[in-house]
Amino acid sequence: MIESILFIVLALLALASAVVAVISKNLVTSIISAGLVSLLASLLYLLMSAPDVAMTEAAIGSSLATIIFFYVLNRIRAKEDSRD
Amino acid sequence: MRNWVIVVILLLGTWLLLSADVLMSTTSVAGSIAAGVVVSTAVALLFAGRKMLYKNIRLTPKALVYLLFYPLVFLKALLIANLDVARRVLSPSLPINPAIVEVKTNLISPLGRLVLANSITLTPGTLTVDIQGDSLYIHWIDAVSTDVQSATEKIVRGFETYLEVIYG
Amino acid sequence: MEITMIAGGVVSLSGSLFLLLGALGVVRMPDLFNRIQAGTKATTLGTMLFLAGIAIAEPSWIPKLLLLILFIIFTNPVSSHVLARSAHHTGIRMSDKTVVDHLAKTTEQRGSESLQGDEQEIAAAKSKGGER
Amino acid sequence: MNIGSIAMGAGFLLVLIGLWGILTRTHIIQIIVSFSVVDTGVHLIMVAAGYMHQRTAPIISEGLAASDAPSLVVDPLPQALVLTAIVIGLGVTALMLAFALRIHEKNDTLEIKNIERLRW
Amino acid sequence: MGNMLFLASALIALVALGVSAIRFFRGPDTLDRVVAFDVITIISISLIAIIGFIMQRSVLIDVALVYALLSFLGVIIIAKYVERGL
Repeated sequence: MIESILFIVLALLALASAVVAVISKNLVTSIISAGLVSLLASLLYLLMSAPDVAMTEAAIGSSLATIIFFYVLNRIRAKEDSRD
Repeated sequence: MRNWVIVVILLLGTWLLLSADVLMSTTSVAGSIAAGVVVSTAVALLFAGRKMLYKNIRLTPKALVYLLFYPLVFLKALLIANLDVARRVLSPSLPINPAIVEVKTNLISPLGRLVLANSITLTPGTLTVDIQGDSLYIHWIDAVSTDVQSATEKIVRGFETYLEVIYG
Repeated sequence: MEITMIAGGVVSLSGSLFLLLGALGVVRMPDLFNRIQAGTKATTLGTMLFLAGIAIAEPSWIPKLLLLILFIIFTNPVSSHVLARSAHHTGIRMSDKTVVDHLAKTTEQRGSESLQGDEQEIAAAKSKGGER
Repeated sequence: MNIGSIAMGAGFLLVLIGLWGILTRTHIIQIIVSFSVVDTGVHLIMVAAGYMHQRTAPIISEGLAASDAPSLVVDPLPQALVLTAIVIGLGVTALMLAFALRIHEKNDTLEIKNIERLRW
Repeated sequence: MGNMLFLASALIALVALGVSAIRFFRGPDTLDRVVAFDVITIISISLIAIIGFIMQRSVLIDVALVYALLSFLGVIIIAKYVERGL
């Protein structure tokens, strides 16, 4: 019972932040929202008794992917700054 | 040398906490602990020479007593901080009076300053924003005084008496 | 057995109330610095109490929970500190109730031209609308 | 309702949201973000396919004896697949970002509408 | 009885997660969203711990450890990017 409630609320939050990630005009917001989708999805994996997948998703999907995105954004911004 | 010993002790403590349930269930307790000692010594040999972060920590008896007492002071401050936050958040009019004030610290060692800044962040109504030289810039949610001297007296003094003995 | 369960449950419940307070503070406070204040303090104590409650109810998990509490105590203030510093550097608008800002004064004294250049850069970046 | 079917539905919705983003966004970085949303949705569907109601995680420890594990654990195979898929998804995302950097070097823009030179 | 208390605290933590998600979805500035993200990660650490307790599997505490170690890296990277100091 409690698991169903947790699961439904977390799934709804994940869907909402996926919508934000897709429609947002701001790139930083959209990347953070994608990280939040990964984070909530890893909580869902945990409730579906897959702790190994949850650990990997938290480490890779939520942290490492965000770091790579920001690394690339930083490269692009540095290039645009030097061009101006 | 002191730096190296402290790094080994910290790493070994982390190892023992992490592997505690394995230690309790298996029979080869000595082997597991020996593995921890070897690994933490190796890691300390690799990395301890780079940053002498724990060089300034003092190991006099008074400092050890203060080191034991410091968490209690800190936990008390944290509890008061939370009741304070609760009062502010729950009251309908949001009684806040924020300011960023400058305070001075006497601590010299980087580790002491780190602990001081973290403690200030977790205590009632204050948040460390920046450190420049020996002055800390603090966001104070309910600024009683904006003068440097009196703000230092109110925010820093409580922790600094302890941290000066421990870290110098 | 039952008594430790109830004691742990009460401690956990109070921790979750502090978590809720932190979340409410993040929503209600007027500007970013006050949000960081409420968010950091309340969630730190809330998580500590929450994990302490589990530790009371399940004593064999104590080592790992202790490690988790230590991690949270050390990392939580650092991330809030970084956020506050970055917010001040980018010139986030502070609440109207703000009394005084010593940090802004010192940065102005330190070198007015470099900071102005910085701010122009930031303004230019903002007008670009974050790459889009 | 079984949480496996809810997870299946949520995963399909995530895939659809991400697909919509891939098809309608015009900024390349945002297309990559939408791709990672699709990725997460597919992982969710695969884990949900292996979920069985009222069963526990397939890791044998003191709480779960090896002898009665087969009747108590969920299907571990989809989880192993998803572990690989997550790592490969990160690799694909990184590759796409490298291409995006390259496009930005060539064209000085990441907006698809502004890229006029379609052939090299 | 004791178990009921733990279930209730899990539900309250879930409510707290939802409330801070409001700030995430509204938050006018990017850094507001980052603050909300930080709060959400910390709340989800406690949520993971309590799910592990309810399911009675000690494996889940390791997941919480990984979370606690890695979540703060992401926040620092984002703040550094916004500060233009990466």
